[in-house]
Amino acid sequence: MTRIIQLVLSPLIALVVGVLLLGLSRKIIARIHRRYGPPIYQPVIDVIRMMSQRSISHGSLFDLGVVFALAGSLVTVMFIPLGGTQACQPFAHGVLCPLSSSGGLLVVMYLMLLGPLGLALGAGDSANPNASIGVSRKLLLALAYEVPFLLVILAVMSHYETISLTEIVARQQQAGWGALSVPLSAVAAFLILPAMLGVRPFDLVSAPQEIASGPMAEYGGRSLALIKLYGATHLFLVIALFVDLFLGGGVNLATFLLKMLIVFMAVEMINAVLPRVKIEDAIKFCWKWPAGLALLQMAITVLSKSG
Amino acid sequence: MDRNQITKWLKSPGKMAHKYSLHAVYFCTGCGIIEIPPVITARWDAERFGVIPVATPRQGNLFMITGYVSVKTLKAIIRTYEQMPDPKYTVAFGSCPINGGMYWDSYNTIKHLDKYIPVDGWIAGCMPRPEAVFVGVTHLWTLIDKEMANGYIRYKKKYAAYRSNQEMALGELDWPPLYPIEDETEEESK
Amino acid sequence: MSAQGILITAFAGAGLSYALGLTSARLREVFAIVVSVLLVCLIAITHGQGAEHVYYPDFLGLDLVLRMDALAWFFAITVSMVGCLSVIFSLHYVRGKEKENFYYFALLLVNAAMLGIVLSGDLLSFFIFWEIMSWAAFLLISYKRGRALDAGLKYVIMSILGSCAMLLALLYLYANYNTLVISDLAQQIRSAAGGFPLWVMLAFALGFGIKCALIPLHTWLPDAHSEAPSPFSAVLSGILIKMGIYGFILVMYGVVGLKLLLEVGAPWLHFHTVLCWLGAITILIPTFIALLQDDAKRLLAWSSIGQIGYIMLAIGVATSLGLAGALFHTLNHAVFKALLFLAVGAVEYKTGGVRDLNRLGGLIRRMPVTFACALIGGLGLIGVPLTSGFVSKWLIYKTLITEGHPFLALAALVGTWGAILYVYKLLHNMFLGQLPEKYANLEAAPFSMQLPLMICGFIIVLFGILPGIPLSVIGGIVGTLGFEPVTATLTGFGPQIGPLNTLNLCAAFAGVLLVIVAFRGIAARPKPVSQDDSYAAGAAAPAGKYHHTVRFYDPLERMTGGYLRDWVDQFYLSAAGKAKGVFNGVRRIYTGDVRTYVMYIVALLTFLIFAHTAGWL
Amino acid sequence: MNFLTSYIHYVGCFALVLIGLYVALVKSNLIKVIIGINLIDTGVNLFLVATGYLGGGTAPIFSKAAEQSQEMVDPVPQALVLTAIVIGVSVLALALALAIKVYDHNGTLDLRKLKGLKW
Amino acid sequence: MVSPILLIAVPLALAFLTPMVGLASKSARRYMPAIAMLFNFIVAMSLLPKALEAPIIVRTAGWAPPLSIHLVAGPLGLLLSSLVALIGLLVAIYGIDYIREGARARYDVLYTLLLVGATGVVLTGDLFNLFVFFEVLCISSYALVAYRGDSAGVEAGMKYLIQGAIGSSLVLIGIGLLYGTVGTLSMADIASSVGSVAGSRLFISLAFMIAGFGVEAAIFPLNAWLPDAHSSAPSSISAVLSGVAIKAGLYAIARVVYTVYGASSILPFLAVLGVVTLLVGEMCAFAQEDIKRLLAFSSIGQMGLILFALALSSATGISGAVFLIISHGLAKALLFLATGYMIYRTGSRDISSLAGMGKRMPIMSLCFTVGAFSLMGLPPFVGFASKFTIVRAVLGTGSTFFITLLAIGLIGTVIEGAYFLRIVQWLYFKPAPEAMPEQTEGRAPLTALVPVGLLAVLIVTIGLLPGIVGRALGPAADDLLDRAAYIQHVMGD
Repeated sequence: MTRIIQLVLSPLIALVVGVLLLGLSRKIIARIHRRYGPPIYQPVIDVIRMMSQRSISHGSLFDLGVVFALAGSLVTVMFIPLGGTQACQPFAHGVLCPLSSSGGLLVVMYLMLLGPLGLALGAGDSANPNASIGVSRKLLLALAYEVPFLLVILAVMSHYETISLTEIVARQQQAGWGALSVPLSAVAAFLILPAMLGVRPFDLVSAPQEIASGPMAEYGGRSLALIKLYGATHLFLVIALFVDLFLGGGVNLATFLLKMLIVFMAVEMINAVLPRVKIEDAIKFCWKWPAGLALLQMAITVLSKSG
Repeated sequence: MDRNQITKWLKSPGKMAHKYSLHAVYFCTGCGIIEIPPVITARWDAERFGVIPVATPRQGNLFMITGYVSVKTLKAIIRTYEQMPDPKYTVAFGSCPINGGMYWDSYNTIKHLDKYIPVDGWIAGCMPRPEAVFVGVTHLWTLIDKEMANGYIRYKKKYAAYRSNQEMALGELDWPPLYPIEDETEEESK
Repeated sequence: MSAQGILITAFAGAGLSYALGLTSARLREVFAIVVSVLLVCLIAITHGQGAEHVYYPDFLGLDLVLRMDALAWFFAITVSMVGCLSVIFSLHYVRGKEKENFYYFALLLVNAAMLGIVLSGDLLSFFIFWEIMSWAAFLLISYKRGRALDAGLKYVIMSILGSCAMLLALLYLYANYNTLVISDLAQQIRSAAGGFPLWVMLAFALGFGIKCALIPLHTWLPDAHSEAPSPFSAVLSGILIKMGIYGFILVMYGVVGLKLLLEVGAPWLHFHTVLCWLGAITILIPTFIALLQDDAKRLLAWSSIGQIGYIMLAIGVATSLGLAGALFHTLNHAVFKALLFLAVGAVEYKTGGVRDLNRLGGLIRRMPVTFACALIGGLGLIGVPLTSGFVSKWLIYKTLITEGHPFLALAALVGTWGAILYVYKLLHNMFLGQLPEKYANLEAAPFSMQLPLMICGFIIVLFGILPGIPLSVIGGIVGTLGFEPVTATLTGFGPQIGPLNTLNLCAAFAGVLLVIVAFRGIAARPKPVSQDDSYAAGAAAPAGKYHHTVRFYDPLERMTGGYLRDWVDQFYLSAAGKAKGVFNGVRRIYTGDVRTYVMYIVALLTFLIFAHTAGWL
Repeated sequence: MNFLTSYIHYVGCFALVLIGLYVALVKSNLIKVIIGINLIDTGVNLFLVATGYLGGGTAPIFSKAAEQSQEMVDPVPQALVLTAIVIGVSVLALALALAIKVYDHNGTLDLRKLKGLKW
Repeated sequence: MVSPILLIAVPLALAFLTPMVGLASKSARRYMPAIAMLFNFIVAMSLLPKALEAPIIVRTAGWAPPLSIHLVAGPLGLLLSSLVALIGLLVAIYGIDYIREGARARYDVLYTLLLVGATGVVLTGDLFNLFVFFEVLCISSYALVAYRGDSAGVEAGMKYLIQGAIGSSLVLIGIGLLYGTVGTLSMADIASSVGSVAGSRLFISLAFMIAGFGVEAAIFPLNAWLPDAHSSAPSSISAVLSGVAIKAGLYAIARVVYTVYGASSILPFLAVLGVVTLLVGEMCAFAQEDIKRLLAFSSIGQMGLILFALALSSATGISGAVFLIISHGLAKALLFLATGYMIYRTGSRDISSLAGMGKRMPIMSLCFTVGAFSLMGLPPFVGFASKFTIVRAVLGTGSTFFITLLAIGLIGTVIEGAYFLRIVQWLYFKPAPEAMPEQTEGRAPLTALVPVGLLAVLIVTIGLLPGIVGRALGPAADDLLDRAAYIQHVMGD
């Protein structure tokens, strides 16, 4: 029974927290801009408004793509521990991670891909050049940040010698945060967080002024609402993964969310002040600094393991 | 949020959401667009009311025509309007779309925009200042509350008339009709 | 049914289909399908049998042996299945073209020869079938003429080179152990003391590496795969290059054995380590080259090389999970690459031979089934969860990480992200976007073309959700090859191998999907619009091509295109050009002047006498 | 000198062979080359006869002279030479016939110009 | 009991009878070579089983071997003479309709004589007799090459004659030197006494003989005549020249080196020479545009491989060499014969003129493909079995020297694959040029299809069942390798 509760709870938390984070993001940016800003629940209103509009459809894949994207990211959430340890047991399994026994970090990595892919397929079906260009940028950006991201993940997995995310979290809570044992990886991961989230300076995928919001160019109404929710879930997912990998997860949900909030704030600071880069520059940046740092860390890890 | 508001939200969430989430498609035709940046940036900050610009008509529900409408831009205005999902609200901005304004005798300017697309609200002025825009938006809220901002329904119902007006101004249109134009005789027989 | 019966059916089927084709085209088609389906059935019912028997005593003093065991069965069923699908697909594809008879004969012959390879119990018959496969494939690659001829020649020259190396290696084994029967050979090699010569392994690796297109021996593949008729491209990419994989597994684990293998090579650089790194390179470079291709089949061809890299990497790492992953990925790649090639073939068939990704688009509206299947195949290729490709790649990553090869794992993972890019490009440029006007009235591909696609798609999803079905077979094979058997549950792996439960994943996914669809149902049904009704800044979208396909990954191309030329191929081509020059130069010794010739005679005589007086002879 | 005098027949016939080879190698006229070949042939024939020659031997025929003599010349090389001469003559005849044909076709016997077939 | 001497006597008689038959009936004359070869084939095949057990020695005039001229119909000799008869028979059938121009009567005579010469070379046990038969073979082939009387033929014949005549002279010098040393001409007798006489004289005589026979055997620097002669001769002549005549030269070398001298010191040199010949032949063939010239160079290459295998001095190696002699004989004859009518059809010898031949002459093209595949050594054709045997023999020796040579030589096989498969592509995968003049006389008659088809069937059959030939190979190899046995058989006890 707790399992079913977890199964329902976990995506729900992701959705709610994600949407609120989106609102918070707008608020923070507004405040940095010295504006009042919208209410923090503004994204909820937006979603309701979009749901009440009648969208158009370019074909069944156009509609289904976003459904897959949202479903993929929600399922991914179920594989991510959202706080809790053996010591403090909010749930029967110790952690709020309903599918922890069904797959580890490798599954998470692959599932995280369903979102962009679903969105890309749907956008591709819209026959809009802005959408195709946006998708092309999105995929290239993914390629750009995946190289350091994979290096980071591999370094973490090699360091803890496991592919299970819950185990990584547990080990951190015993022996200190990942940010301390694999510091360069943590730095690298933080550097690519904006790219993974698609925020400035890496918001070139959905650049509204340039390519009319890219993949979303043709989306409106309920499909756009789903994309909004997908964005919220994805935001939650990426930050949660960072917290799990480097900040030792959370003793319980509250600390977990607190850590998430801090990471999120840091990312939003960057988001608020930086301009947009070109895709070439994004690739160059990702393959130079974060990848270099992560590679260094991985080499250190491998050498220390073998030595 | 007072109780009244909550009741309204529960009763018709869609309507309320539309009110407070006006995603605007700014059609930057004329000088009116100069007034938009102050509206959406730090000085007046339209975002606190949920009004933000969007990139494509597919994503918006508020259509703002900011200035005079030439024959050439009319085509694009109609196209953009038709691409917006229902429900959608049109606000014409400045005096030019209302009656031609200072271009009242131009051969190439559309004098009455509402002959071609339905317009829910007018913001008078040449140019209307940002305060006027906010007044316009709050006025639109009232209209939405009273279900009077129903231009999109009008457009659907009287599509044949709008279409013929459009064709009169632009000649043969190179896109198919948005709604089926039913034969009047058929309608009568029904 | 013994292995012998299967082979007789296969070869006789090839011959008879040619004979029948002389009388009636329809009869030949029916017969070809019957034979291929029959082969699948025959092999299927031999599951679990283990037999080894001499079918040709005393061929040049050697006994030719057929063998049926788990490994052979696994490859045989893959071969026969993909072969069968490609024959079914061929029905419409070649109908009305010339040389149909020849086409069916060669196709069935290649399939028969491949069955022969996997069912061979000794290396000589292995080699014989290997050669038959090589030349029959050459004939089929050349089938489409034009550029296909050069592709065919390139293929066959490299193939012969590989065969020569293999011949040397296997006869070296014979000279030392006096037998070529695999089981005896394995016995004797394992009992023999001392190391195993590196060059024999290298020679075998040359032969197998050329066939399975390991970098730097890959250059025949992009040409051959893209120029061959599509059903045969499916066979080529799906199973023919897997024969190289089979050869590697057979020689490395079936003959030499794990224990000895780990000692082959220098102490600081083992043979299998080199293989691993070659595999990693084979993943990375071709994947990025595939991104930049504009020809659909060429893109898939490069992708095939990349996927071979995964398999080689997994074989080279020499762990039980790795081998299981390699075998599973072999099966998966056979299925999804066959699917993708056939899908491209269907498009090519309907559009009159257009494979250029820049000239297609929007075909999802006209060929939805083909697209759906291609999508599944593409997802499988990427390794998206709930497709079979995920489980095999998971196994490979898992073993790489736990064995402490994070850099190899990095290559594999980056290759996957590259795969997303080219799969998306392929699907998008062909099926998504705007439908060109000239294809507005295109009909869907005939059922005989859709059926193989659907079967492949079904297999991919089935094995993705219930990977235990193939893994039960593969686990047993891994056990017979000297590894610890891999025990898998029906839906994944228990905690001792690693947490993976695809059924849970599937259920969760389905549940979430249902909830979302229900949630989506609150809103009004969307209004279908035509493809021309697209945002174009207020203007009407132009009726011509509107969406973006040309140089889809242009930024990356500008950044990396300079480095991603096929240097190896250029090197080979220039070497071939040089060799041609040398050949032309050599024949100048025949000057046409008879006095020079007389001089040669005198010179030889003088040399002989001189050499004798000098004491050389 | 002793070598020369005792092996004068061998020296002679090998000189013939070498002259023939020289002609065949150097001369560009087809007829001269044929003559060269014939010289080689003759040299070889001489050589064969010389191998069987014994100083002071008689003809290898069972005659009175032979019975009286201590040694007979070896008859076998002579038989060989007879055959070889026949062969040589037939080759020569064929060569000359072909030379005529060559001249018919090419209007020349110059081997330097006779390079229709090469490479 | 038939005697092996019939193999020489009867065709010889028939050859000289041919003009007389021609007086009676011109059409009957055309069948004379075929009849002669049919007879030879039957006799050779009937003798073969017995010869496999022990060589059949035929003594002329009832004298004992050292004194008399004798025939030694050993396993090797009879096997090769069967091959000669078989190829001779099939080519003779082919020639019935193929030869259309020139002096028909002389063709039949010369053709029969050529084959008599070849049969004699492989059967004789006497060194000088070997030379005589060799000359019979050579002279008739000079004449046959120039037989058409066209410019190229005459030129090729002339060049062939000059080189051949010099080669023959060298052989004769060699024989003379040898005779001067050991005083006998019977090969067995020489063999038994060679051991006692050592030294340079012996070697120099060997050098002369290798250089002399090497001209006919087309060893590397001596083979310049071959591409000219094979490409200029009528295709039927090319077929026997390639299939039979050059093999006779090689047989002579092998016999002299192994049986007469037992000279194992020269074998590595021969192996190197073989590999060089192989490479040069294949390289030149690759660069050819003329189909017959290409086939001729390919013959050179194959001869190199055979020589290499012969030089291995192991039973398997020589079996492989003999096997390759057989398989190459069959395949090359097939290729030349098939090419003959293709050339008639197009009127050109350019490879590019073969475009679309698969459609116009399907059977010929198919057989050509079979022959080409066999030559490349692709299974399941006979070429594979022979090449496989050779490679096995090389690795069986375990000598790094030979294995390295083989590895180099295999490059030749790759080149061979390249150009043959290119031709196959021309045959099948290039469209026939438009408006090609259809020459009706180019249609292959039954007399052409039967031999070509038969050769193709033989190639496949022996390829699938190498045991048919394989049984004879072992004794044939022993025949060459086992000097003592040879001497014992011939000389008696």
